[in-house]
Formats: sequence, structure tokens, C-alpha cells
Amino acid sequence: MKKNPILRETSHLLIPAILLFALYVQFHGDYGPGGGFQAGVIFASAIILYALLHGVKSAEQVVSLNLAKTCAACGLLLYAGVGVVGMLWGGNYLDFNVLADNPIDGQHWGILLIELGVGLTVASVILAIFYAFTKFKK
Amino acid sequence: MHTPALQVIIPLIAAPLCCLLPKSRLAWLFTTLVSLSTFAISVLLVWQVHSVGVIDYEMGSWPAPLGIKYHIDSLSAFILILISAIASITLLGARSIIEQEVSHRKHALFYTAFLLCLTGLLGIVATNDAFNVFVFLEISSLSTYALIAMGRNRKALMAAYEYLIMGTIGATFILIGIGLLYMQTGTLNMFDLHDRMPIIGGFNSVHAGFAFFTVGIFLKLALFPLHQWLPNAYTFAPSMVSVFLAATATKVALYLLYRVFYTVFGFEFSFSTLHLGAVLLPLSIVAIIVSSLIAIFQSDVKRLLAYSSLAQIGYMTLGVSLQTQAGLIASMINLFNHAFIKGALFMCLACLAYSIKTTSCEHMAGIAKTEPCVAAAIVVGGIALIGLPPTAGFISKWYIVLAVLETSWWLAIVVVLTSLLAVVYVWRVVEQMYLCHPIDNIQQGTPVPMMLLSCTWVMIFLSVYFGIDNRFPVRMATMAAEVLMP
Amino acid sequence: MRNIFSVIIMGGMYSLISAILFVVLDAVDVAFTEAAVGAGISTVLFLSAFSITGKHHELKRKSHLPALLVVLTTGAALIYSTLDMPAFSDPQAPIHQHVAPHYIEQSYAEIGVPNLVTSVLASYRSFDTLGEVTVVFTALIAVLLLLGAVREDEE
Amino acid sequence: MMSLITDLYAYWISVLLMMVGLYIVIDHNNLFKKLIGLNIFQTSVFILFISMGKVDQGTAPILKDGFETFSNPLPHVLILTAIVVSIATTAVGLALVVSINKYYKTINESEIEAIEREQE
Repeated sequence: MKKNPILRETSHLLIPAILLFALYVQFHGDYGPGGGFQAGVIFASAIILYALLHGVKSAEQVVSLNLAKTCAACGLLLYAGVGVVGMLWGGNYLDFNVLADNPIDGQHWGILLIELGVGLTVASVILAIFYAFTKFKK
Repeated sequence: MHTPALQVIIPLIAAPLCCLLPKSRLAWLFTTLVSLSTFAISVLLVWQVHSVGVIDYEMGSWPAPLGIKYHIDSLSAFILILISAIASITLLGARSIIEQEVSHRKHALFYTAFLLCLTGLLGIVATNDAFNVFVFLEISSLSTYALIAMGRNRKALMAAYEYLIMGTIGATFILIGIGLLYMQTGTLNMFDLHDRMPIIGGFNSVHAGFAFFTVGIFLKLALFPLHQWLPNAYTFAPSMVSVFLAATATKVALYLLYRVFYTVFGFEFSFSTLHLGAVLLPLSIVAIIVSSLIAIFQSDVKRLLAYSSLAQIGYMTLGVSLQTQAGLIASMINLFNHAFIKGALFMCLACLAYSIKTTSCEHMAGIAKTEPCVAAAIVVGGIALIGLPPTAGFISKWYIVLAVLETSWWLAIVVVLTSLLAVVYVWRVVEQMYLCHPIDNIQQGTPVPMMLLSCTWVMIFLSVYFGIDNRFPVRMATMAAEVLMP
Repeated sequence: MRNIFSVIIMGGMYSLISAILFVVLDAVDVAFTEAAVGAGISTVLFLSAFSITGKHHELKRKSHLPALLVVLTTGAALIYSTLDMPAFSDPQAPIHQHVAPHYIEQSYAEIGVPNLVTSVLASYRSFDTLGEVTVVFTALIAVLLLLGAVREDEE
Repeated sequence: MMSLITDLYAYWISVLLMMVGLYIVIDHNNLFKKLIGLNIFQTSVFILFISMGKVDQGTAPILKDGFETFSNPLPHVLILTAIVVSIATTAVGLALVVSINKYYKTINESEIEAIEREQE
């Protein structure tokens, strides 16, 4: 696939659109279908598409396996950390009501942050698993 | 107080941190500290349960059927302290042997997987939400598959794959069971499920849900005839993983059995309406006899102990099948004591694996001369496994025989006779160690590191200590049985 | 089917069709995920694993009886369980009574998010979702343990 | 009888699919196909869950003016989690299959068993 010019050119058009769509899904999850998980999958698939067309090596210059692993850990830490913040500010674990002055705002902040954590972890885990498979030598 | 949440959250947060650590020794130190702190918290929980009674903790401050609730009663606290204690002792001794058995670059990931497994097991025990159990079950299972596959023999991969297939079928069956119950009750909280169990109509789904729970839990518990995955998994896993799994994984499945059949379905429904006892009793007896017989003919001691574990699981379910409070107490005491005894014995094998690089019975010939400390530990552990005084194994057997005598005398004879089978397989190993001459001259192995040896002896000490002073497990088991069978 | 490649593609199609089914059953979030994960990512993973292992000739099992027995028993248990289930899409079914009405009626006042799935997923049952993210993370750790480091050994 | 079929056909379909998936898992020799069967089995369980949550005349559970009946959101949430768990299991299973293939040069269960028996 690497040598097919049509595929390569279309990918230049497609990949930014896919990334943008991933961000839309991430932040529009409160109002329509979507959320961190779906956004993460779409985000990862854009980079996987890039890797398929331009080779895993050049994709790894953008996001390396190690970076993906670190991001996955950070996403999980972000999620768990939001819960700890709720605990420190006087609520139970994962209590979002205490995150802001009124409960509704607190819930919004909490959901936004944990969805970010979900998206980050899912995108980087899927990418890292894809790398691990493609780089595996028989 | 946030103790119930912290119990699970601390290892959960520690896992992603651990995988970022660069140095293997640092990862080990970090993991050990984390598991020691979970142990401290579980001690605190036991103390709290003792002084103030049951602890409820609402995740996200949402009340129970809406959100997820943690519920720590004496049963949960009992199992939590068992898991975290075993994890701590295992990890303290684990560094040298893991350095030998697992390739150096994988260490940080290996300890991360260990922490995740610990998180999963603790989460299953602490939670009071049926679906949450499924999620944490999968966390612990997935990390277990990876840990088993780290064994050096390529058979470890196949063992892990088999376990993955069987374990996933089991978990999916549990998921179907949860779905059927949820359909008839509209809730996922365990107490709520019990209260809203349909009185008229919807019996079929509840019965089928019961059946799916039974098969799923039996698969995870490795109860005969669903045990095929266990011997290979225990035999080919890295030594320390065998120690941890043998001492905790099936115990958590047994906890799940108590919870589902006593708390969710209720004693009356499980045993009077649906005759769970009539299913459990023959399966337990067959498990005890068949597994003990197979254990006698094993040439690898690790596999021998795996089959002996299957027999011990039989004793635990036998206690449940008696349908009395005494039987339930006996089952829990067995669970607690066996975790330490089997953990200790597998740890002895870890010492041998470090020293002479094998656990096969014939290579252990004459080991008493070169490794006297390890050989002595195996003898004490073996005595506990058979159930002779003054070890914890004796207390287990004592309680089970007493409970069995309440119902029938011939069952008591079966229990005593099958203990004799244990004498046979333990004697085979002891004879090999003390009375046989070494088969060749490669016996002079690497000396066992102090840390590993002393942790082994701590486990051995505990499995003798709970035979002399059995107040803690007996009191906890009695309290737990009173919660389950009021 | 003998050809693994077509089996994988058919598996992807099965996921895609079930995603359509989920849309029909009003579960748009689930459909979205199933299409992205079941039809997308899992097919990609299967294909990349397949490209490593390559083709192997098939061996048939001699006896299908044990599998058939297990499957028929399971199926019979499930059919039996459906017999007194509430009718499909019955609004009076117990599943729609206890907790669900609270989510539908109160959640906007309590959380302020119109997508009920999001508010249940990210707030009421956010601890489950934390577990879910941990499962994903566990999968990464397991795959790296199995594949990543093996490669490094050889270098 | 007729009402039984119209009431319950949705569940029966998912039961049938589950049986197919489970059969593939247990019966097939090829480690790949076992995983695909596991996927089918789990996806069918998801269909069962989602069909439980459907309400007659209901719409997707997203609040909007003009809609009053919504399907039950809780099964959707549970299945979202379960889908993630299933892909995680698949990924780990595939990693195992690939490693098994590396060390045994085959992914047929009976061939692997034969290799092991020869060694002993």
C-alpha cells in the first residue's frame, strides 16, 4: 500500500478529518452519542491508518511505543486522580459534586476530566497494541 | 473514613506508576511497599469491622442501587486481610527469584501486572455490586493470564491460553447470570437483588441465572469436573506467580460462591429450593478422591501440589454442601489455613527452583543434605497439608470432621481416609529428599537468598501458628458465617 | 469455513450487523462502540496477528459430540429462562421499574447532561468505568509482556 | 403459542447466536477460530442485554424536547463496559496465539498436544 499514490494523497485529506471527528466525539459526548471511549478508538484508528500507508516507522516518529505507554498510564492516573481530588475536597471517592461551587458544575468538570482520561488511555493503548503486533518478529 | 475505597484504589493507582519506573529493583521496592500498605489498610478494616461493625462506602456519594457501593462485613474483611497478607509476604521474597526467572526488561511490566491482579482480587471482595464484580474479575483474570505466560517453559503459553478460554467462558456465564437477575429485578446491588428477587413469576430466569452463576463460579473455582485449566497453569507459571495464585485466586472464587449463593440468592433459595447441596456434595467428594489419587502419581512436585490444591478445594466446598453453620465455618477456616499452607509449600518449591533449577521429584533426591532449611520447611508444610497437630492443617481437618459428623459418620470416614492419601504423596517427596542418594553430581546448586528463605519460613511459621492459636480465623469465620446464615 | 482470512472478515461483518441491530434497539452509544471496536479495531488486530502466524492447514476434530452436548445444554437453559420473561419491549417489565426511572427522570436535575448513557457511565457508575479503563490498561501491560519484550531479547 | 413467539423471538435469536459462538469456541481446533467464536459468543450476550433494555415506542436515551419515552440506559452502560472488556480479552488472546505460533510453529491445538506428547 505504501507505493499507491492515490491512497497516500487521500490519506492526507482523510486523516485530519478523522482526528477532528475524534475530538468532536470526545467533547460532544454529553449531548449526543459518543464519549471518551469512542473518541479514543477513532483517534487511534487515524494513526493506524497513517501507519498502514506510510509505514510503522514514520508513524512512530509521531507517537512512539514508549510515548503511547506513558500516555496510557497518564490517562488512567488522570481518571483515578479526579477521584482522589473529590476525596481530598471532602466527598467520597469519585464524588464530582464537590469539585466546583455547585454540584452541576462539579459534575460537568468531573465528567469532562474523566472522559479525557478515558480517551487518552484508550487511544494510546490501542495504538501501542497495534505497534506491538506489527513489530513482533516471528 | 475512606478505608474501603483506599483498599482498592492504592494498588490501582500504583499500577500505572509502576510501569513507568525505569529500574527493576525500584519497581520491586515500590510494589512491595504498596502491598504492605494494602495490608495495613486491611488490618485497619478488620479492626473497624470488629469495633463498629459493617462499613458501607458509596462510590461517588451515590446511594446504593443508583451507584456502586462497597460493603465490608466480617467475611469481606477476612478475605481482604488474607489476600493482602499473602501478597506482601510473596513480594518480599520475590525479588531474587523473579530476577532469575523473568527476563530483565520485563520486570517493571511484570510488577505492574502483579499490582493489577491484586487490585482485581481486592475489588471483587470489597464490592457490593454484581456488575462491578464482573469488571474486577476481568482485571484480575487478564493480568493472571499474562503472569502465567511468563513461565520459562513454552507450555506456559498454552496453559495461559487454555485458562484464557475457560476463564472467559466462565466470566461470560457469570455475566449472563447477572443479566438474567437484573432483568427480573431491575437492580445490580447485591442486597437489593436479594430483596427484590421475584416472589411470583420470573422463576425460570432466576433458576437459569442461578445455573449460569453456578457453572461460571465452578469454572473459576476449578471445581471438578471444570478443573482442567488449573494444573498446567500452576505448574508452568513462574514460581512466585504460582505461590500467589495458589494462595489467593481460587479463594476469591470461593468467596464469590459464598456471596452469590448466600447473600444474593439466599440460603433458603440456594439450598432448599434448588438443592445446591446435592450438586456440591458428590462433586466435592469426587474432587477430593480423584485429585488426591492423581497427585500421588505426579513426577513434578509443583504439579503434585496443584492436584492437592484441587483436593483441598473439594474439602472447602464439602463444608458448604453440608448446609449447616458449622460446615460453613469449617469451609472458611479451611480456606484461610490452606492459603498459608499451600503458599508456604509453593514458596519452598520456589527456593528449590532457584537453587537447583527444577522441581521434578527425582531431582530432589538427597536435597536434605545440600538444602537442609528448605527440606525441613517442606516437611513441616507437608505435615500441615496432611492435617496433623499442631499445625493449621489439623485445625482445618478438625473443624471439617466435626461439621461432617453432625450429618453422617460415613462422610467423616471418607474425610479421614482421604487424608491418608495426602500422607502418601507427601511421604513420596520426603522420602526422596531424606532417604535417597543424589542421582548425579549437579546437586550443589546456587545458595538460596536469605530474603526468600526467611519469607518461606514466615509462611511456614504462620501455618503452624494458626494451629496453636486459632482464635483469629475461628472468630472471623464464625462472625462471617453468622452474617451469611443468620 | 477453512480460510481464516474470510473467517476474520465475516467476524467483522457480524459485529457491524450487530451494531446496526443496536441502533434499531435504541442503543446508539453501544452501536457506535461496537462498530468502532468490534468491526474496526478487533478486525485490525486479528488481521495483524494473522499476518504474523500465516496460514496453517486445518485439522478437524474427530468427535463433535462433547461440544454439541455443552452447547445444547446451555441453549436449553437459556430458552427455558426466556419462557416467563416479560414480553420483548414491554414497558412494564421489572427491569424498567426500579433504578431506570430515577436515571431518566432525575439525572438531568442531578447531573445536567442530556445524554443519559453518559451521565450513568461517567457519574452514577463511574467506578465501573474506572474499572473498564483499568481493564484496557491491563490488556496493554499483558500484550507488552507477551510481545514487546520478546522482541527486545533478540536484539 | 403465537403470542409466545412474538413476545420472545428477540431473546431466542440472541440465544441461537450464543450457541453458535460457544460451539465454535469448544469445538474448533484452530486457536484463532476459538477466539473468533469467543467474540461471537460475547457479542450475542450483548445483544441479549440490549434487547432487555428496549422499551416499546421508546427512543435512544438522550433527553430532547418532544420525546418522553426512553429506552433503559443502564444495559447500554453495562454493555459499553463489556465490549471494552471483550476487546481487551481478544487482544491478550491474540498476543498469546502469536507467541504460541512462535514457539510451536503451529496454531492447531491437536498438533500442539501431539508435540508435547512426543517430548515426554
